Amino acid sequence: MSSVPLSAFLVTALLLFCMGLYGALTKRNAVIVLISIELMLNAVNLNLVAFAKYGVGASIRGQVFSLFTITVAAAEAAVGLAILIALYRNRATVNVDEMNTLKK
Amino acid sequence: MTGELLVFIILFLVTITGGLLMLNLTKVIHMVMALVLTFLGIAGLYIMLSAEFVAVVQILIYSGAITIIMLFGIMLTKHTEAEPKTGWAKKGVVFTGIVLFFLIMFKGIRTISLGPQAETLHENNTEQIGIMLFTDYVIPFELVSVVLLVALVGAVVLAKKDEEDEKEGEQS
Amino acid sequence: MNDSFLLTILILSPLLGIVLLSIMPGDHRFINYMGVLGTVLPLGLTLIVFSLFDRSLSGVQFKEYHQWFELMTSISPNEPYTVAYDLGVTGLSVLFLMLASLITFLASLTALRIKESAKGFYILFLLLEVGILGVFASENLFLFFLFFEITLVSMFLLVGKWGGFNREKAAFSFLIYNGIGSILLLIVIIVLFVEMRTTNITELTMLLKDTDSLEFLSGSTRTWLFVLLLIAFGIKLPIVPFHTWMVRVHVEAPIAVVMIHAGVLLKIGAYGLIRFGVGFFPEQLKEMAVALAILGVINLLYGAFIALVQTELRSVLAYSSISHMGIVLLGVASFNTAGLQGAVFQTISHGLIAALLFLLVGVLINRFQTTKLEELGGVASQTPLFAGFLLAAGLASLGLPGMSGFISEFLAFLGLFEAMPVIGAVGVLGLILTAVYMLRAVLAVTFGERRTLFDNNRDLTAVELVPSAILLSIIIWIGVYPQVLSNTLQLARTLGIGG
Amino acid sequence: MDMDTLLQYQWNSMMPEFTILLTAVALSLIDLFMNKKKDRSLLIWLALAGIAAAIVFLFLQFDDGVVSILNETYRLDSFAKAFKFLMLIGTGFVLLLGVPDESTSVRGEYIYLILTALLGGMMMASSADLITLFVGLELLSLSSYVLVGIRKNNTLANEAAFKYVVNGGIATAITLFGMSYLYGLTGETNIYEIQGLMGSDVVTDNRFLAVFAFLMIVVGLSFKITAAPFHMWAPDVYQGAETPVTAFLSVVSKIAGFAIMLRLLMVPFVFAPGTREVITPDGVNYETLLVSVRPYLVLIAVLTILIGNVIALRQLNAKRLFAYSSIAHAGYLLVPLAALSELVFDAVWFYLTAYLLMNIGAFAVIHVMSAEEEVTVASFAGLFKRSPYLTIAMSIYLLSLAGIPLTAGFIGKFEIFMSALGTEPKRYLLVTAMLMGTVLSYVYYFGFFVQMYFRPSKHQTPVTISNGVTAVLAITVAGTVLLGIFPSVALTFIHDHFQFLEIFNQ
Amino acid sequence: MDYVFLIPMLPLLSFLIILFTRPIYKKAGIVGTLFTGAAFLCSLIVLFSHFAEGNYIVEANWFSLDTVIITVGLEVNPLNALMLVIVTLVSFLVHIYSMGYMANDERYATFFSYLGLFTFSMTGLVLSPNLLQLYMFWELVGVCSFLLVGFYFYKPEAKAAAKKAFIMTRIGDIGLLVAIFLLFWQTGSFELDVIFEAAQAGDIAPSLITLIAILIFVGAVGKSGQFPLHTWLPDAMEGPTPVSALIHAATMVAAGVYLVAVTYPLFSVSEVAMTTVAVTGGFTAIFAATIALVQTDIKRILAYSTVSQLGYMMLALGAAGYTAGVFHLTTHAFFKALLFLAAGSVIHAVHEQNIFKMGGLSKKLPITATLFLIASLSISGFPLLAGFFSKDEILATTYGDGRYVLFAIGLITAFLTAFYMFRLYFLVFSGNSSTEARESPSVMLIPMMVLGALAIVGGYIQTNWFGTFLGDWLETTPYSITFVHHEAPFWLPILASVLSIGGIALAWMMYVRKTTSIKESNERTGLHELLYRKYYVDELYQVVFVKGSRVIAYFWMYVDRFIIEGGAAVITGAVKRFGQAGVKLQSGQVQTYGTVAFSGLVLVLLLIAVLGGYF
Repeated sequence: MSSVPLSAFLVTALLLFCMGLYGALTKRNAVIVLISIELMLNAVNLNLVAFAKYGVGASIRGQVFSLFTITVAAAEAAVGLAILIALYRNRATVNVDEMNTLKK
Repeated sequence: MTGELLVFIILFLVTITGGLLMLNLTKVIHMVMALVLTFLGIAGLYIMLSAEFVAVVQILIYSGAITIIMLFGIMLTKHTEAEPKTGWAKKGVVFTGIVLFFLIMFKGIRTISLGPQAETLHENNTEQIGIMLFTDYVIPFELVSVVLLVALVGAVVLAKKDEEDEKEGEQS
Repeated sequence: MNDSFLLTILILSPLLGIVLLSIMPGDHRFINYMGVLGTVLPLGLTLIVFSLFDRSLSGVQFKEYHQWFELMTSISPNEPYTVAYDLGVTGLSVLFLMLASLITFLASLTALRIKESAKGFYILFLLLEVGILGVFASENLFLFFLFFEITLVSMFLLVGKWGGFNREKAAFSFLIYNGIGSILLLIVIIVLFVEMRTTNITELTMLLKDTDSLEFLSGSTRTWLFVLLLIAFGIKLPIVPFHTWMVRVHVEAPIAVVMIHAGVLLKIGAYGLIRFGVGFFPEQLKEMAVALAILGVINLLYGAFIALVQTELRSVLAYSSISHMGIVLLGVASFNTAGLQGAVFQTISHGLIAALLFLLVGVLINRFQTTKLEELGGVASQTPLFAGFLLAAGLASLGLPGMSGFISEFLAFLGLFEAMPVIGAVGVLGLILTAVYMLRAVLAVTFGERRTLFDNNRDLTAVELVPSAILLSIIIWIGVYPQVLSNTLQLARTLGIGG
Repeated sequence: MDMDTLLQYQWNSMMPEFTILLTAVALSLIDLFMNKKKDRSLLIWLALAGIAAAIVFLFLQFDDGVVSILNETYRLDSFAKAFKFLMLIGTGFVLLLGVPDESTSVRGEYIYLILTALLGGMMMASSADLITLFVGLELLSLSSYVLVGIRKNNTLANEAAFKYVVNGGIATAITLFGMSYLYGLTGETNIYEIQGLMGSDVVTDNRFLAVFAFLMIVVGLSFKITAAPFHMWAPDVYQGAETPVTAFLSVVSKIAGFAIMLRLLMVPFVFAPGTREVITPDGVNYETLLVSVRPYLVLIAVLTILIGNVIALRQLNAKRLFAYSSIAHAGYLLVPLAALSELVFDAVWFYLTAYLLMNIGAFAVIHVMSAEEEVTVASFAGLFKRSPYLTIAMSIYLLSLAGIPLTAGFIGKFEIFMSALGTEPKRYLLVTAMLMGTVLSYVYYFGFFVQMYFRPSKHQTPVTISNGVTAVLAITVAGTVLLGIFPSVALTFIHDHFQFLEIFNQ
Repeated sequence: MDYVFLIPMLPLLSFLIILFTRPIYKKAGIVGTLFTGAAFLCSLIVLFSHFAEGNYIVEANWFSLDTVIITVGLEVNPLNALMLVIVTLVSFLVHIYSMGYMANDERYATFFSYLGLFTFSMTGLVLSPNLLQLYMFWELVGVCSFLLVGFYFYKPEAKAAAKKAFIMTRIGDIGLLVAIFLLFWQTGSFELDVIFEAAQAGDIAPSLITLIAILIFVGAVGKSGQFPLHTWLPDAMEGPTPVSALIHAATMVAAGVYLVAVTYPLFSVSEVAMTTVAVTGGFTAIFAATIALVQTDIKRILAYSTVSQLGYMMLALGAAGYTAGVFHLTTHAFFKALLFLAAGSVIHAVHEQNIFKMGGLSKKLPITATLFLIASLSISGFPLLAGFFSKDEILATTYGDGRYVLFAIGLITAFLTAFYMFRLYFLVFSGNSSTEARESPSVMLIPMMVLGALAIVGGYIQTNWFGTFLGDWLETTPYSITFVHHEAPFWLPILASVLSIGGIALAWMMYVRKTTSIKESNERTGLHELLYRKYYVDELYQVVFVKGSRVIAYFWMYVDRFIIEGGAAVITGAVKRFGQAGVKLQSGQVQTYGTVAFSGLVLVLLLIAVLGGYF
């Protein structure tokens, strides 16, 4: 029996998730917004891996799931950044606040 | 205090510090670097959770690939620019919401215990994953390749500078 | 089950006109005449239906039944909800059919004046007729609703394109209010459908009468359904305070459309209230009779009082319609043979009278370019025939004996006095007010000093005279020999009430 | 697992997916090696051929019964088929919209990204495993992000794509977070396994966590189906994207979202414990999770209907207006779910069919109009004088969207009303919201009529319509009217081929 | 008697023929006269056959109301046989007269068609055996009156008068209508005999009968111009004078009296109703007479006189004097029609209606003057003329019924009547003439002569000296009415004669001898002004009812505009506001979107946690 309980990992993940979310919702730099989202996905992964070890009928599935998540997250980061670069090329800004021409 | 717990606390602190630094630093580059810390901390936690393979992948992809991509992103855009300040009101709303969310979830997981831990995870961890991937999860595995293809194509299409570079109309 | 396809043919007969019109080039000089011809066919067919209608039989005639579609739930696929294409007429609906095709025909004549996009106008006009005929020939709530919505759309376009200065606002008012009404109606239909698994009107009437059905629809649900129906048709009728749209439409819409609107469309409200309100929920109606009667009196007096101070003839007539529809409510509320019969008579009678009045208003606009009362006066000297008709129509409207308005008001109040004498006593004040505002308006146009402004105006032309004369003679015919209506109506049989 | 085991699975059940995948890959290769200057319309026809082939394969599977392979990660049941069918048709229309004419061109990437997005959607419909589901979802999402931003020189498109990525990313993260708890509480990723485990003591003890997990998953999916308050990205993205892409997002993507939402609601959570205790003869028990969260689903549905319709009233840009309109329609579609009606599958499927036809049609009209200028509501002024047939088509879509009888939209709405009123107790709140929403929607839908028929036009020339769009218009108009007049075509089709209840079979 | 139906049909035919045949436009008078004359002949025959055959009734189904069959029919009984003769006779005479009087009017034919319609309606009214039918014709005569009053439609006064006539009578009609409703639900029938049977069998509660009777009387008040609904009748003089003679003197206005007489069995069971009738009648009689004292318009004086005389009849009916009332109705028809026709003749000659601008016309218009004198004497109750007998009968009845106050009022009214009639006569005909005038053509004079003869001899059908033919005959009515015939006290005829002659004498002194110098017409003060202004009743009505209803109307109009439409506007505004707020929230900021979405999630989580008992 491990001396570190499941909930410790879960709380860590929750904290990371919250920080990621906070970053995604408040940071002005678009790159940071994207990377905050990655942080949230990391929190998910941590959850999955923790559950894989300590969860009900613990199994390797959680780890597999997290691998998929990581892969997809990477893809998402790439696409997000590509979009950002295209945007930057046209607008010369990465400030999220200035991306508000679409509203009416 | 067992050694395991000590390791956990250190990793926990590394992880959270990285996150907090990311949120509070002003320079964009520094933020990304702070996050590397977090990613590494998480990798450490994975090892604690008998997920060696995932930990390695984590270091490779996050601390490696994604961070590099992001740094490229920052370099390609205005990298010197410091993060502008966000209005307090907005921050306040977001912060309150997140605190509430945290509290609600925290209560649910604070004392959670779901049964005995899996003992065999660390044995041939990579093999187990491999077997799983090629039995149950063949379809998503293959599908992920399509996802990556799409990401590849997308990134190329979007980020590449067109030769003809004809500016389309501003209107949709 | 199927006697013939007569009703289908009747309902779809205006489509022939639509098709012919759409293949005619838009600038053809016979477009308007084609449009009028398009309404002749349905009129003829209605006359056939009307004369073939066997007045000695009870129940629904010319029944047509085809299963249309079934709605199956995945959970219990063996109990489908069946929607049928289900036509038929009762004594009540055959009268309304007659009214509808007659007034549509006459209105199409007045539309001969329309120059701008006449083709589109007549196409929509005929579409409107499809809707109206369908509403009255439906033996099925689903179909009823379908045709109801057709009238909604075509009216919106007719008012919005060919109306007066504020036409778009009027069109939207119409749309919103009637849209609300139609959806409330839809809700009622669906509740009945899911509970009773049928939308056939006669079947529903029977089922709802059966006390066993209480287990499907509790008393309070029925009350709610009745209230919804009341609002749905109350908007159409209209019941105060849901009337503002109707005043706008009366004032803004082109005359041919107002004729149909005042003459037939508002009557859908009365028809629905009588056929469904009375037919489906007699107990609820009885419970709420007093409230309904009070609403009726409010309508009657409210409309009358406001009509008293309007300065524009069309507004007067609009509020007059509200007032007259109050009498329909009173008749329904009294819930006895006299009252209900009065309500039906009033509906039909007002349909004819309102159509006549608006026909004449159309002439007025054509000749004098105004309907403002203070700008008119003394037209009797130049256009005596017109003035005579206007006066006659006004007198009919205020319920002069010998004209249809009298017998309907008489019956409605007769019924009301049995059920609720006190409300009746308040209500009769409305009859005095009707006389006051009607005479005020009509005399302001016809009597008094002649305005030299309008010299050399032609009296009624043949194309105006004929419809006016037809309408007036029917009004008088009904007034002198009301049995012509009650014979066909067979109210007790139609609604299954009164023994 | 060796090759034999691998081959013993009924891989043919994935034929439609394989077809789409192969077509997409083939197209990407052809595009790569094709002369840059060459017209890409050939690719569209190839893609359409692929879709046609996929539809044929799908048809061949129609009466197969439930097939599930690879330990239930992939599942082909009637439910999946029904929704795949719609997605294939919808994508076909979207591709047709993109067929270029003399003056326009099309990018190769556009074509195969649409196909990959479709593939993602189809996988979602068929997935019985959270991982498959997630990967499918992401395939759809990523393809859509790229599609939205594909006009990379258009700032609006860039911005739209970026917004989409950020919001989509957050939504994905939240969904995943929820899924991670779901996995944690059951130790399974297969939703049918999860269903069985939901009654366990662990879940009962942590039932709130299960509810939260559920809600977080719902949030992610609400984002896909543009339900309030997770809808706000939609107007911006719809406006910024190319019109065919908008059509894709508002139709195919939404269908996929509803497919997965229905499956998740009905399968894993159907027996899960809810928050409230109920006393049963067997002792204290819990009401089911669905019953517990129903009020919140109702809330979401009501908000979606009202917000969509109310804000649509204020829109001037046609695409934005239709974005809000499609939000409102998502609200209508949520009604049967929130009512937990027994009509839920039938009502949602039929309404999606109707919605597909009328919404694609409407976007097709906007698409042709957008050749000239930014399409505002006022751009429709006098359209009847310019292009009468186009106007009549648009009128039919509008009537259908407004739910006027004789159109498919009416029958759909009728079923939705039935679903809300056919339950016990009757869902009056939902009905009231539908009522208000419908009446409000009359205002802006009929506002188009005012423009098209009543107002004078700025231009005199007819709108030019490409052949592909003409085909779309013809088919959607015919479909809208046909399903309005003879709904039994679709209704018996569902009945004969789609036993939605299969979704519950293990 | 099966040709009774011809009596209404002939005038109807005349109406229709004139209405639809423009070619014979100029012959309209002749057509109308012929048809009406034929109707008159029929009436006479009917009257005489009634002596031989008794009552007659024929009915046909008209309309079915569930199980109740509503019929239409024709009934002849003494009362309506008499009325028929009066109506057709006066109508016939007026037709003849009008051929002269209206000869130069461009709407000559229209006029005759209206007359035909009126005659049809009036005879139909009289012949009705049931209340519904009666009511229908009752309204129809009202319309004819309206049309004829407004015949000179281009005159604003005529327009106003027509409107007033219609509306005021309609107010009364509503009373009648309500009475009919109540009766129907009490007895299940509109048939008069069924109703009377029920009433007298005590099937209807006494209080209800009183109410019904009073409501019927309200109808009569409206039609007969009784106080307080009298104001329309003087204004109705805007119509052509023959119309005034026919409708507003002899026939239609008497319909109110007729109505009370027809429904007498109802009244006779209710003392309260009887008293109401008597008091209203008595009051109206003196009230109108006082107004007539100071009016200057020849026709208005006659109009107020009519009101007063109708009040007399009501007084008689209310005092149980069925015969007396009907008798006075008959004689009044003759002399008042004559008065109007003669006045018409004067107006025709001088084109002037103000009596102070006339004078000395007896020389220019000798025949007219003579006939006018006869009629004046008759109405004043000059001994041995028609009015004398009928008025005596009324006074006797009132006295005999013990209504002494009303009796006194009757006496005073008789005196006043004599005075104002002769004030009129002397001012118009005596003295020296200054105006040009020619005697009317014989087509106008002959009908007047006929009426003159009747005004002289008409009273002899009911006298205490020769026999009470009328009373005896009326008693053969099918309904059981208690006929009370009071023998007049011997002094009554003498007193009445004295008062009548006294009135004439006073008028003679004031206006011919001018012994008492009263200057009229310019400065009026006090009582005189009050009377001249007709007790300000019109002004009062103007303020209370016309203004009052307009105030209510405006109130509702503002409710309509501001509350109802405003309410709708508030709702639309609210929706717009919400839309605006939504648009504002849609700021284009991607993070706002995320925040809103996330807040939504948190809110739901919070709700479920709090409501579910998580915390």
